[in-house]
Amino acid sequence: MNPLAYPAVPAILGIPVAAAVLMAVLPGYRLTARINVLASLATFLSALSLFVLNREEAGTYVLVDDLNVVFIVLNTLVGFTTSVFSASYIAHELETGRLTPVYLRFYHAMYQTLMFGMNLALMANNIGVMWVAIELATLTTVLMVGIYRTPEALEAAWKYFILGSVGIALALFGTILVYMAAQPVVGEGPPAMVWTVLLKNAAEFDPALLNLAFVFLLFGYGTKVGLAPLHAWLPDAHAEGPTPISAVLSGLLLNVALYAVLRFKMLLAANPRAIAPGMLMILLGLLSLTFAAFMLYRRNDIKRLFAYSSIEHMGIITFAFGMGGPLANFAGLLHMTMHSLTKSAIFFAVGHITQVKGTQKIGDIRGLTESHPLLGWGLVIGVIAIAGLPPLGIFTSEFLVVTSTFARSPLLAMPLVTGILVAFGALLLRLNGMAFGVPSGSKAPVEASIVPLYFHLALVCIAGLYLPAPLVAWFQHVARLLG
Amino acid sequence: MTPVDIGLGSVVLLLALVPVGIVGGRRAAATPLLYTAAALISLLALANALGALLQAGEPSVIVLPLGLPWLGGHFRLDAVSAFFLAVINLGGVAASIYALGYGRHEQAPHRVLPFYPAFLAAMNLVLMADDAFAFLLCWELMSLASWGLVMAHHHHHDNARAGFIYLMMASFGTLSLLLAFGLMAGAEGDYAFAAIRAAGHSPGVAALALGLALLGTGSKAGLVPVHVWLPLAHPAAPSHVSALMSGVMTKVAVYGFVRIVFDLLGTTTWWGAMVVLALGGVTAVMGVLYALVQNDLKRLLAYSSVENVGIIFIGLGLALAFRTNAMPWAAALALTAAMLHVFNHSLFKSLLFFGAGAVLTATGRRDMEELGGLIHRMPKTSFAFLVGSVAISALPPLNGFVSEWMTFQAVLLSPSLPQWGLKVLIPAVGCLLALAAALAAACFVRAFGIAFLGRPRSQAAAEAAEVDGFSLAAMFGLALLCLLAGILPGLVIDSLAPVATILVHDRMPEQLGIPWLSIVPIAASRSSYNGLLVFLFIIMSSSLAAFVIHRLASKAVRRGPAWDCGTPDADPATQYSAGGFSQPLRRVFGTFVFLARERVHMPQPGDARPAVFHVRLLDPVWSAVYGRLGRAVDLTAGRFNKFQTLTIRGYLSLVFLSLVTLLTGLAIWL
Amino acid sequence: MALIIDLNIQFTEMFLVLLLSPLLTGWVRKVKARLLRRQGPSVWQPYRDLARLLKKEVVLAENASWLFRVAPYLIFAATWVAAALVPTFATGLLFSWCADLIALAALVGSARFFLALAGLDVGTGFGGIGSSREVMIASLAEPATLMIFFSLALIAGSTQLSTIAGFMQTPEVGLRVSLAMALVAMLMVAIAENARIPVDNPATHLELTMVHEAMVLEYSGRHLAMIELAASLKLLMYLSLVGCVFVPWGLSPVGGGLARHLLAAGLYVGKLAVGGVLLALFETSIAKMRVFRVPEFLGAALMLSLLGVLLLFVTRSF
Amino acid sequence: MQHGLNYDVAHMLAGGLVLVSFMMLYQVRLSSLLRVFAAHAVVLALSVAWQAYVQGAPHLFVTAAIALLFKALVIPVALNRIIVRLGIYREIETVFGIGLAMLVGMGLVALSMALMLRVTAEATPLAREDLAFALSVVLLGLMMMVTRRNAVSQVVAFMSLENGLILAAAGAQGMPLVVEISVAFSVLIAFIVIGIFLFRIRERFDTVNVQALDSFRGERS
Repeated sequence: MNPLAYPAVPAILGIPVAAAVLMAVLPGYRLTARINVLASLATFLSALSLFVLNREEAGTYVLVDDLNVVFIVLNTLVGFTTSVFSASYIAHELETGRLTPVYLRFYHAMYQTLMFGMNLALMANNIGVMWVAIELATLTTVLMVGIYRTPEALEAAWKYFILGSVGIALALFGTILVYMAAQPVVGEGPPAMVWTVLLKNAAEFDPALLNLAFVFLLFGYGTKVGLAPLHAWLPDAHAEGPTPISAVLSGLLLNVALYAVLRFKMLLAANPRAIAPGMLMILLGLLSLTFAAFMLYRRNDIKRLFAYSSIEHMGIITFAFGMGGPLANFAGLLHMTMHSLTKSAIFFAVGHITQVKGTQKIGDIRGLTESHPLLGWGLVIGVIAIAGLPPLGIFTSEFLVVTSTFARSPLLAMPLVTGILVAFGALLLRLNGMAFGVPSGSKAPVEASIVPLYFHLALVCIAGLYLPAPLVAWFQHVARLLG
Repeated sequence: MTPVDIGLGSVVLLLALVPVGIVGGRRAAATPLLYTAAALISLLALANALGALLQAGEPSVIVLPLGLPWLGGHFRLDAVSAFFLAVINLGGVAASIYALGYGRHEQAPHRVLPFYPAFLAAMNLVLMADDAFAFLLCWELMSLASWGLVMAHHHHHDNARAGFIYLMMASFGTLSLLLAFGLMAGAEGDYAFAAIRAAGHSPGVAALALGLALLGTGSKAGLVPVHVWLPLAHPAAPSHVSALMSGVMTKVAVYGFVRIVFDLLGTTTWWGAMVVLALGGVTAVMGVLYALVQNDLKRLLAYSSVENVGIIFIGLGLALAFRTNAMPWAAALALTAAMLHVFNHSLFKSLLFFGAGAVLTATGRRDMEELGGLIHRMPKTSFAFLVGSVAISALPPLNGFVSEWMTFQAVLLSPSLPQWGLKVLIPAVGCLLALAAALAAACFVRAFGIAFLGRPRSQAAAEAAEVDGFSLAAMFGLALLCLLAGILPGLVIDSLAPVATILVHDRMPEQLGIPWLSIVPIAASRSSYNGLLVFLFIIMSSSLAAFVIHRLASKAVRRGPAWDCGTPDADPATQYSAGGFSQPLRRVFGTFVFLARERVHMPQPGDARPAVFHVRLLDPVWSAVYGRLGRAVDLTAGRFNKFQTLTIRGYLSLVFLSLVTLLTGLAIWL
Repeated sequence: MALIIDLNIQFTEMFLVLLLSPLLTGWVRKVKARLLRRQGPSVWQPYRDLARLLKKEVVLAENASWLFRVAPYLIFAATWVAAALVPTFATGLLFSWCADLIALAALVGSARFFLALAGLDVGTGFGGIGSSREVMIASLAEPATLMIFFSLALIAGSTQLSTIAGFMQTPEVGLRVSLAMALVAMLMVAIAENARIPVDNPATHLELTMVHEAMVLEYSGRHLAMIELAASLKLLMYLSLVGCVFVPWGLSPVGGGLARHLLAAGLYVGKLAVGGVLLALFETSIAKMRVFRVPEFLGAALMLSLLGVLLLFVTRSF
Repeated sequence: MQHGLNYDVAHMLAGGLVLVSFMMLYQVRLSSLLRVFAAHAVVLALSVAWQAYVQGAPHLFVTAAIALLFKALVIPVALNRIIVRLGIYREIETVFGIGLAMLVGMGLVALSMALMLRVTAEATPLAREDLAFALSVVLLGLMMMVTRRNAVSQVVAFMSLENGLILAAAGAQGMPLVVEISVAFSVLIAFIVIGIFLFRIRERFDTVNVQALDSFRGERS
């Protein structure tokens, strides 16, 4: 059999579904956790094969192109590492009795469903399918956020659900508007929702309708991205759910939502008469950045702290895409990738830290580098990375964003730089307290695998120093597409 | 193998020591092993740098596949880099040798050893970087590595705070530099230094870039008002690292400024030079005034670094002023003076920090109020520290004087400048420089006099013992260099010629050919100085006097109790204290510089309570800028924090309102 | 041959200042005493004092360090070298190029540095009080000195003392506000530097007012002699400096004959005598000020000298 | 002529939906709110059915049927049970006065008209009107969510918002079936999840007042 005939796309979508069904049925958490890891690995490997395989022509529903292929790989990669982390994390939760085996089964099934939803959203060639997939992913995470059934968790899930639903509705309205814009040109029926067709004909669409559609899409999917006035669900959902879910939320789901926004931004970019969506994204980006930066200061829950940091970074990324141009788009793409890897790594560390210390309160966590050097330094490196210090990857992207912005419009660079600095101050302040000083709490060794944590950090570090040329070429290509 | 290859090779070797430090950090054998290796590698890099500087051939270039394909990975070694590399690695060699002894007393070697070689490597890298990305990457790496070292003794709350402020300011500086580079590279910028150099910059861009570069590099060098982290962070690190941070890392910052402003920026305006000059002058005086009122020996030294950075920046500002006005020979003088001071300061500041470290090792104290009388217990350390003190006080015949003298010579050229602003400002800055020099002498009389002379003020000081041979070797090596650089400055000046040629397109006249090894910056009739002869004269006339008197008059000595106007008191508390010593100066300058307030509580006669004397000193920069900034951030954070506790309905209203606003906007705009 | 003559002149000057300095001190004391209607000691008394001190044994405090013993010689040497570099009766000294005005100020600073350290060495309260006040005074006097030198250097286009002295004799100089300011400032600084009234009192041992004397309180014997000699030298140096810069007439130029030199030397002694009288007059007509008035006094000198520098640009643009 | 009639009826029905939305805005009692919501769903069903007829798209009839069955009957009945069981059917729970709410609602309708009519100049008049009304319904629904304090009424408001979406989807000519399915799908899921939540919330709080939930808001520092 020709190895190039490996059905990668069906595998990427099918494996999670199959695994989800299987795990919903099977008892025993050890087994399901392993299946979870295996399924994630298989999905990841299938995704990797996308690089090697000849790509199929874009279908009506599924598409693999330059824009999404790396996102798919990233998605499945982080999905895989998180599943490894999750296995050790969940074992501890079971021991402490926060979760029962039944819920665990549910948790694993939902995990794979979530992976399916995100993969589908990334690969969808139909804006309707994309919408459905993102909603599916959202709903599964809602359920997982509420899985601890504490009042706080329920409240967080409720909040997430309500705000998410409104987002769903707005995004749908935007999708309908896009169809409306496409319909006179492409004609009625399914083709008017097929992404590739839309892009090809975007130049002839009614620009005004497209503009309006974009506003709704930006608000709809922007809610999922966690942009500032729409962000409210994000910190609580991160803080109250299981930590692997926080990692996936921050590392992947936000990216997927932003990916959707980018797709539509490309449509607008392809239409010469449409408004440049840049200013809107810049505005929301800066708002998110500034807002999150100041919110970081009063945080005393470690997971909420990093959730706000995710908002901050989503702000930076949105800002970069809003600036547009090959350099800023490149930086935005790079930042997205690096942020996923870094933030999930941080949540891996945070998960173990909260388990070891038995608290999520920042004030009660001290001297980690002394009591748990590997975790502590992992956290330090993670925070340093997320703060945009070299030699880690985010430095490169922030370098590009800031320099290119300042050269083009100095006035916009000022709030950007201020926001970055303010956020850095808050993170460093908290890090200082947590990682250094006289240790507090348990000094028991960690019974956890720190491999995913350091694997991510190593990737980020390597990317900060050296990016393989094909990857760079790909980023550049996509950056040009994004206009 | 070109010099840059060897330079990068030594960096790789240093980086290879990092894993050794991580793995073997807690083992006793790791400390000597690592420091020996670091010393040897630094020596190699030093030799390489000196070779490159003296040969003064074409710059060697290498492009590594780092960063992004069009960004990063350029490294280059020209004379400017070579000079600074020499300074850095000289400091590295000295610090490593010193640490062979000092490092044995380290309580947390696993927190020092991994960062130390990384710090050295990063500083080397900054100097060789040849594009904005590589430069900033290495720059931040340097900050991070030194931050790790500052945080080595993290149990002290003060150190943690110092680390926080340090890294904040470092990030601030990096962001400023980021903006500067962004500005210089342009919108679709090419970040390679070669491209930036080639691109012409409009005056506005150049002025803005100059300001940003000043902020960015100044915040690392310790320029007022972005100096606040320095006196906190430098003393917090282990002493050999303090020496590196103060003596060497500030020079990397100077390099950054020089590279950006003189090399990359090309043209600058004359009022840009005024800003540099004014900041330099203020920094010099403020720094030394702060130093004068410190009781912590290491913090005093750190503040003194601020002062010296100010002096260097005065030199650079002068060079900038002259260069703008097409007076390259004068610019060469000013720049060479600044570079010479860079070199000199790295020598004596490292030496002094080593001395302070030795005192710390021997007594466990940094507070001068608990020291005293160490000249008896630690004669060798005391001697070395004395040499450093004389040198830093800019007294002939040691090296500190030479560079300040040359700076003064450059100041005296100001009448030839066409701009009135500069004409008036430069003598005023000269006055500040003179004031700083005088105050520095006062400061080091106090430092040496209180810590080493007199009688011990604590048990620990009374029982101090001389430190080990490695530490002494490092100190005496540097002391010797201070003397040599002081009496043979022509050597250093001549080797600085290629640096000046690159930066201001002219050089100082050749000095080595001048009889008696004098230095003549411009013309013999104008000014000249001969450190060697001054040294010889002083040595000869004092020995002659001593000899004649001992021979012809008397040499009898009798030891007796101190006279003290007939009322000697055995209590060491009757000596002048560090606080008391600086009281007159504090009174003179303190009331407006530090907003100093003294409060004396004197009990009534018959009341047995002790009298209480309380001095409150405020850093005006801190309270005026950073305190307010902190409060503003805190206040804003508090305001914003309300958004964390809205109801779901509240959040929905936010969504709703922003959507409606946007739609309204769209309706109006369409 | 020329070298030998130059060398001769240089060494003559060196020893001339060394020999003359106690005389000047004695002269000032004598004049002061006469002005106070006292007989006063002989003008040669300082020589006798020195000789007696030199012969006496040294009584060292128990915890005096080596620095305490070395300092007097260093102080003396630095001051002597500085004094030897000031043209007294002839310009074009052989070694004048090895240190200029700035170096001169710094050499004086070196001497003071060691003196202040010596004051702290024994660890007595008085030593500390002296050192502390001395550095306070110096920290203002030194920049003032440098500013004065700046004015001179800017006017003459050189920091070389010989060149300046030569330039001051030319008619180009003219009458300048800056020079007048520099002169006044110079006098103020000289008074402070030499621990004269009203800044300090060389004759007092009243604990709370002394500065210089407090520092050297622990010294005895030959060490004290060295310090006393250095103090005399310093006074002489400042007077010579004022003489050669502000009243340079009569200085013999390079290559002048023996007669010319002798005439100049005579004139020099005359200048010193006049200077001594003026100093004594000033000292007797003014009261010592409180220590914390001193900064104001010196601050005024500093401002005056800085103003002098700045006014240079107004009166004559270069 | 035929076209004119099509247009008029569609216009009337869509306008009716907006009107019912206003009526919902006017309600202060939960039980009456539910009744009005049922009417809302009925109007929607009619509107969608008319579109199906006009466009000749039989699959839209399915959507209409779903709307009628599900939203006009099942859900109001279920919710009614809940509020009866919880005893909150008389609750007055608006944030600001009815009059003001109506006024703002007017403004929103005006906004969506202004926006949509200008934006969709190239679309068929039918679609234009439909879309404009749909946007009005969506915005009104959103506003209702914001101005109601009670969880049940928020759910109702949300569903009215979805009704607006369906109206828009139906109005878009030839929009593939995918969308209807997804809408139904999402409504289904939404309802189930909300049901679960309400159940759990009731289990813990004995009230569905969102404010009670708010007391557990994250952290308060």
